[in-house]
Amino acid sequence: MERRNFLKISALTGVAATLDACHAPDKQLIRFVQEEYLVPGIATIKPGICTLCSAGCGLEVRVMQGDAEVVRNGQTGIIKMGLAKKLEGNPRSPVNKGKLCARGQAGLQVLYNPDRITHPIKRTGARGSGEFQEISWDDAIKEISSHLSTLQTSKSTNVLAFLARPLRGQRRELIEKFLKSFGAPHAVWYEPFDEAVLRQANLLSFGHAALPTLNLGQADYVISFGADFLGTWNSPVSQSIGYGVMRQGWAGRRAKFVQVESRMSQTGANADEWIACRPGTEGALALGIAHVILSEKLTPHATASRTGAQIAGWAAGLPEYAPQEVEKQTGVSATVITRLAHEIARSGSATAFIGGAPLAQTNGLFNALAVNALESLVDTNHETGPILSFTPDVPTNVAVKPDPSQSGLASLAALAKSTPQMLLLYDANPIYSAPAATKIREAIAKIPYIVSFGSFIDETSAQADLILPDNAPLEQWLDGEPESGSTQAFVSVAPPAVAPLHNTRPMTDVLLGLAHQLGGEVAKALLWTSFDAMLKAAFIPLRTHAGSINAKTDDEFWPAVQKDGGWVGASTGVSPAAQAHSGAAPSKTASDVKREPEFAGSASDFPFYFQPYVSPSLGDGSTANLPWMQELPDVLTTAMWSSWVEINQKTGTRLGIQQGDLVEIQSAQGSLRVPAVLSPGIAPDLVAMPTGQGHEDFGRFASERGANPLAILAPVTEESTGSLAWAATRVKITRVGGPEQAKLVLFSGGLSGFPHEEESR
Amino acid sequence: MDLRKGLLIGVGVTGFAVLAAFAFPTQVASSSATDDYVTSGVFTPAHPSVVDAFEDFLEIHPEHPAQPIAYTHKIHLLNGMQCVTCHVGVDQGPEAQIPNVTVCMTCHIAIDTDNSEIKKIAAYQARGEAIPWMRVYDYSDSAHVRFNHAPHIRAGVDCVQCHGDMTKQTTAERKVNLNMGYCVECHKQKQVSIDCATCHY
Amino acid sequence: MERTAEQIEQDLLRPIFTTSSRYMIAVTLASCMVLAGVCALGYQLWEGIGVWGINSPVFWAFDITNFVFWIGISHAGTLISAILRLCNAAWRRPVTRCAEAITVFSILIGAAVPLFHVGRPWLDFWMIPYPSERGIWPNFRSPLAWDFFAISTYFTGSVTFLYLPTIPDFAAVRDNAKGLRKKIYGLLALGWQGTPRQWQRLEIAMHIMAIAIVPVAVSVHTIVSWDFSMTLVPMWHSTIFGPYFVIGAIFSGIAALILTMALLRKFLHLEEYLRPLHFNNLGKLLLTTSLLWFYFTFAERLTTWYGNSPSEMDVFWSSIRQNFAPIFWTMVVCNFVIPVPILSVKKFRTITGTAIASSTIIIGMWLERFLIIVPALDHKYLRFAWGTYRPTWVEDTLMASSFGMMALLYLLFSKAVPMISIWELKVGLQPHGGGVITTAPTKRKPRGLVLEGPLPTDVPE
Amino acid sequence: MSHKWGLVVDLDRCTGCEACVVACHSENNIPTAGEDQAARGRTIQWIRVERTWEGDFPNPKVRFQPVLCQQCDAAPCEPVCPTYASYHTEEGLNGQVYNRCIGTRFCANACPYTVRSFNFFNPKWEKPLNLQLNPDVSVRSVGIMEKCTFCVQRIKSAEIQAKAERRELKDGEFTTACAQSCASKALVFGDLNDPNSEVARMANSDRATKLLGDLGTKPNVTYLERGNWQDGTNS
Repeated sequence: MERRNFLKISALTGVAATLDACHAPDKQLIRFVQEEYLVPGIATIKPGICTLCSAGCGLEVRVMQGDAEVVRNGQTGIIKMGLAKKLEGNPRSPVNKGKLCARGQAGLQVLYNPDRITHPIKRTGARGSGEFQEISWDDAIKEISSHLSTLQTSKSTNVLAFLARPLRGQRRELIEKFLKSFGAPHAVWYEPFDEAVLRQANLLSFGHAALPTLNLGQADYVISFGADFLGTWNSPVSQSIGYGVMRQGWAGRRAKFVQVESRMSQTGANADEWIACRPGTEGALALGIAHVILSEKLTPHATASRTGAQIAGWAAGLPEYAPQEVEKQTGVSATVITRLAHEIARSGSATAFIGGAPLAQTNGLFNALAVNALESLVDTNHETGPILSFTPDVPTNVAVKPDPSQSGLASLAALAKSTPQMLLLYDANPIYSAPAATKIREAIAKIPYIVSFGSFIDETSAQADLILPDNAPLEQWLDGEPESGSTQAFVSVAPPAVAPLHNTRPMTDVLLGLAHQLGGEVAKALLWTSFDAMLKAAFIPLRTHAGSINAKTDDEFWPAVQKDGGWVGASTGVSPAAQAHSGAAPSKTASDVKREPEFAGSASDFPFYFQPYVSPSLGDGSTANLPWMQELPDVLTTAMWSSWVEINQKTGTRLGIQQGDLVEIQSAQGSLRVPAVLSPGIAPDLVAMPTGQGHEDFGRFASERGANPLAILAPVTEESTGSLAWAATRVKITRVGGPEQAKLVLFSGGLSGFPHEEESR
Repeated sequence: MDLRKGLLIGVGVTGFAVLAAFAFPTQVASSSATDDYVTSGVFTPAHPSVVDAFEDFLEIHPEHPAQPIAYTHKIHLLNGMQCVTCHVGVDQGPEAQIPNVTVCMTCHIAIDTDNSEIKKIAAYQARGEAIPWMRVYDYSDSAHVRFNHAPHIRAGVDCVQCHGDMTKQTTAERKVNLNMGYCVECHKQKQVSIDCATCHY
Repeated sequence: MERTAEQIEQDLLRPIFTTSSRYMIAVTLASCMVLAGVCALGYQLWEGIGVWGINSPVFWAFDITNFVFWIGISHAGTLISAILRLCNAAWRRPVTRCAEAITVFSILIGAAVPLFHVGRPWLDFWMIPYPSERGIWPNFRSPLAWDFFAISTYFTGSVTFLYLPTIPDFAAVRDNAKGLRKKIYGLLALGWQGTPRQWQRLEIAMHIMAIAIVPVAVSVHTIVSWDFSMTLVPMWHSTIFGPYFVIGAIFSGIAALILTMALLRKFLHLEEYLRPLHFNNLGKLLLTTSLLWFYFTFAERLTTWYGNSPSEMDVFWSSIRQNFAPIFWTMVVCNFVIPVPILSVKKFRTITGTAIASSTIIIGMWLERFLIIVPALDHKYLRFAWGTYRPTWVEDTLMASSFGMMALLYLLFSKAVPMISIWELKVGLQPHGGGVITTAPTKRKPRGLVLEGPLPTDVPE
Repeated sequence: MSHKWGLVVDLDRCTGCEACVVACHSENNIPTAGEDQAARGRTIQWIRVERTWEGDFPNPKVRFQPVLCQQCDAAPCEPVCPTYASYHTEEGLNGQVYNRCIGTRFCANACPYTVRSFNFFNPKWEKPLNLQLNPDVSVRSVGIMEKCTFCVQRIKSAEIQAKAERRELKDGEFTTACAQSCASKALVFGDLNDPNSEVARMANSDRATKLLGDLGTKPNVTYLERGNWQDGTNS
């Protein structure tokens, strides 16, 4: 029987008639004239810059024409426009060489997030009540500029404060110029996991206040002290590329990779040898290894280097760090230490580096200096050049570098003390990510007038009086100057890949606009009409330098740079590798640096070390509102849509805690409740918890989900930089409920969620 | 009580229940259709209404959709214009551009300006609106067809074959019923693959 | 005490012409269950089968369990009555019709399940091989396609097999009824006059059907078992599934038959017709099948355990020792531990006894189908992808209402048709009745025709 | 030359970063299940990274293994489908014809790798998330089975391009979304019929194994086992 007839009959079954409810709503909407003309159905590739972490990977945005519902001059309608469909790595970027990580891929969902603020809004209800009303851009600009000019007239200092997530490149330049010319103090660059300690240490050891670039592809032996370099630390994509080469890149050669950490990270899970070491004693372990190498003269270079000079007793061969001594401190057996030393010395080219938790101890700087010392002792292969190096500066020095001594928390504390009249907020969310004990929430509440440039309502921008929503990264001019990950100098730039979806404006242009309205010093300092003009001015000087683009004229050069998505310097005369071991004389020796770790909370009341760790998908919580990231199973626990605490299996059985039970974690500062995940990959005296969840107010996907470990941290710091020692808190844990209360969602094992239970027969 | 009555009541109640089971979620559907994007399917909130679902399922297409402008393909073609002049991209990729108001006005800024239809177009442009052309040829989502114009044109398939002789039409009409049988027949004649994955993926 | 032809006719036609209040209550209850099922089904069709508890990797659960279960039940009637007819057991006469009715209705229910368990039921017609401009046909390599054809054949066969011997009784009703009912039954009776020629035709037809239906029935459940054994899934990929399923089917079928007969006896006052003898005999059959079933279950597990392939052992242990153990052992108790003692002792093989055994067996056999399907699926090869399964209210409702549907159909049927074949009983009345090959009154002696007693034309009216 | 598409997974390079998973979601319009459905075990992932623990503290060993449709030559999912929705394409892929799928879910049961996902409900994208949908790939609706297609849309467009330019496909001219995102190059995609292709060379490595190879499904995905560090023998 003909399908059509067969169905005609079924179609006539009356049901249809009763239910012709309505037709698709967007059929009535008007259609706007196209702004951009693309060949329909054919993808255009545009450059972009990834902003989901600080690595600064280059993007290729796949743009295709499609119908989008947009607002144009106050009217909703449909427009044919270029839409970003897929993000790939930019093959011309020396950092990520055409590759892109999971978080980077999800950048699309920042652009298309249903929770974006679509137009400027003004607070109507009480602060933090979340009651806002729409306001036109003109009124918004008028309001803010009037505030600023009144502040200008009152000639007192730090009336104006700017709080932002650490930026590099021209956006930072723009903000600092604005503040300087306005007569305001430096901006506060805050993120919970900042690398001030490592920068400080690298300045002392190598003369470079920057994160290292790791050329792992050349390594025969890699020993990493707590650095999750394949997941979240430094420049994960470039390091992963190197890791691949290190594993199977060369026929008949496969490096050994040793990870030292007390909670197995995704990186540690890939290690050939995983060594659990007492939290805060990583430096001692490094020196223990160095001791063996020095005392047994295992390498020809076992001499005093300027790096070693940071460590008291180095020249004398570190008598205090005999393996047996170190074993007592670290809990790593002397035989293992000696074996490692021998293996490292025997290998062709080895490297040692540090990152993550060991730096977030009260003795973080010491740990870093110690590992750096070991690094410069073992990383001395001259054919390949050192594994660890530093990305050379861009010749024209496009933007000001971050000041290493200026750590996030310290300057945040300073901001809290000096209550300014007005706060400009950009992409930073300290109310969520700073420990409650820092009382930053109260401090911000005191500030009379707060303007946020955020694209989303989060805990901090919910406090704002006025929100001028920024364009999504893909909708605006961006530039970047990656701190690490490239052995060549590299600056990236990208024009908007897609037209704005909503009635938003880029913070950069708004700031420049304000500068003009204010006039005077500020206008003089920022005479560009738009941000791309500023970028052009900054990039043009590069033309005369040897690099990836040779153009006769500036007019050829600038488009070429945009097309490539940046400019890569030809490897400069002084190889970055060489720089690593030269440099200015040490400003201060590490002898006066604290060597022993201290922990907040007594071991008797709080028997467990508490280690928050950066979630590979949610980062420090800034990507918790992306559904792809929420539903990405954590690769070790397979948990998704939730937060959890990792507890050693034996500890669990000792405390009567089973997989999925609800446990309470208590520190001196507070407590939180999360489901337990029992894991063999964590020390029995440690509990670890991923960051990113536990948002009060961060859109439909993140709000009221899980708990935030940062909230219960003690406000202890590494004193020389004042950065937060986030791994130096002690806690106690107690079972408070079963799986039904806990609601742990695991990818593996369906409803029950625990296949390994069934495995044990 | 009499059995027959009892049965009648039973049947009646059952029938009502069925209707209810279908009717109730439609409200949900129509409301959710506004803020969520959902795909095609049948008897599900996929469609804003069950009628849509049936039309999709039965491949019912408007024979001759009413266009906002009484555009005459005939005249333009007889004046020597080619299909690709307006339907850009048809020889490069999957889709053909449906001409935009600005495209029309490039010529009609000068030509035949006092024609009422042209005035309409001018008005659209003045308002900054595009012309809401109605689609004539399409596939429903649930057909899962990934059709690509370019290879067909390279293979020398004439536009007329699938779209009818436009020199005889004013606004486009769906002259050819592009069902699967039509595609398969031609693919067979031309010895092109009729593997499912050629079109469905 | 013996009943005369008139009494028989009265007794057996009574339910058709009078309706007791008890009957109405039963009908109402049954239709409520059905109604609930219809609502659940509508909800499921609208929202998608996500409203069930199935998930990845357990893509089949209650749905296919019900399917296999009901197709299994269907083996009561056709097989039994056909076999008993062929080997011409005199005691079968009162039993056959209710058995055949069970078959028809349970096939209906069983066949409905797969039609509605698919993700897009409105496309089920693609299972039918019909020419279309697409030039696509069903995939004849797929066990599901085999099911489709096997079951439709089985259904057609069973309906015919049920209908044929009912014709004379339709005629009987026709003769006793008036008005519309007379017309309807007239149509159903196909103008039956009880002429020798008609009797001859009827007997031949029934005989052919009886012979034809047995292999069909056996093949149907074998094919159903192939849905499982033709895959690579551990504990599905088994060579004994064919006979295992068929035995299980007959097992549950007989149980269902005994239970129904017990109920009919009670409600329709058929004490005189369904006598302890019948239950005793059927009880023996049940015992045999129970033992056979146990043998197969044991054999299957033993070979798995002995073969000790890791992936199969995962399923093995999960079903007998871990999360499915309670269900498994309940099944063993229901299908073996309880019935066997009851049925093997003559003293217990009473109507009550057999009824009790049957009811536990019906539960047990449902669980058996469930245990074949779910543990295997949620312990498929890769441990990382293991899952678990919990049914939702929708599945529970549908399962319950499938029983409700069975009850309703049966009740309505008992209203329309004498549940015991009147004419066959009359035949049984003959003094020298009981399995004698008699001569038909016509000249032509029908070949190979087995018929007890002389033709009813001789019966004094 | 007819193609035979294959993928090699180097378990020694795989870091378990799951970039492939998100890349696949983005490329293939894979819906987000949401917390409740995820808790019911109904997330759709065409490629997943399996994690297995061995040993106990202080020496736990972890093994990451990306699992996707193995595109078997003798695929258990194909014969069982009553409507030919799951079938073998001319280029040896396990095709899944969405519009032909009636959702018996038999293929998913038959697949020993559990890599087929079912649309239990109609997928939803809260506007404007629907703008991220890739127009080159079908959006599947309720009741349809789906699985990894080896990014057939990329294969097709590459082939069409090559045909337009009257040339053969070049190795590495295009790749699947997962392989393209993989930073450590653990995933390599290509044509196994081309002996010089990288994937063909890697598939012949002495570390090569097949997942559940003993089932005889003849997968076109090859896994390379982890290597070891020979103490001192390297460099």
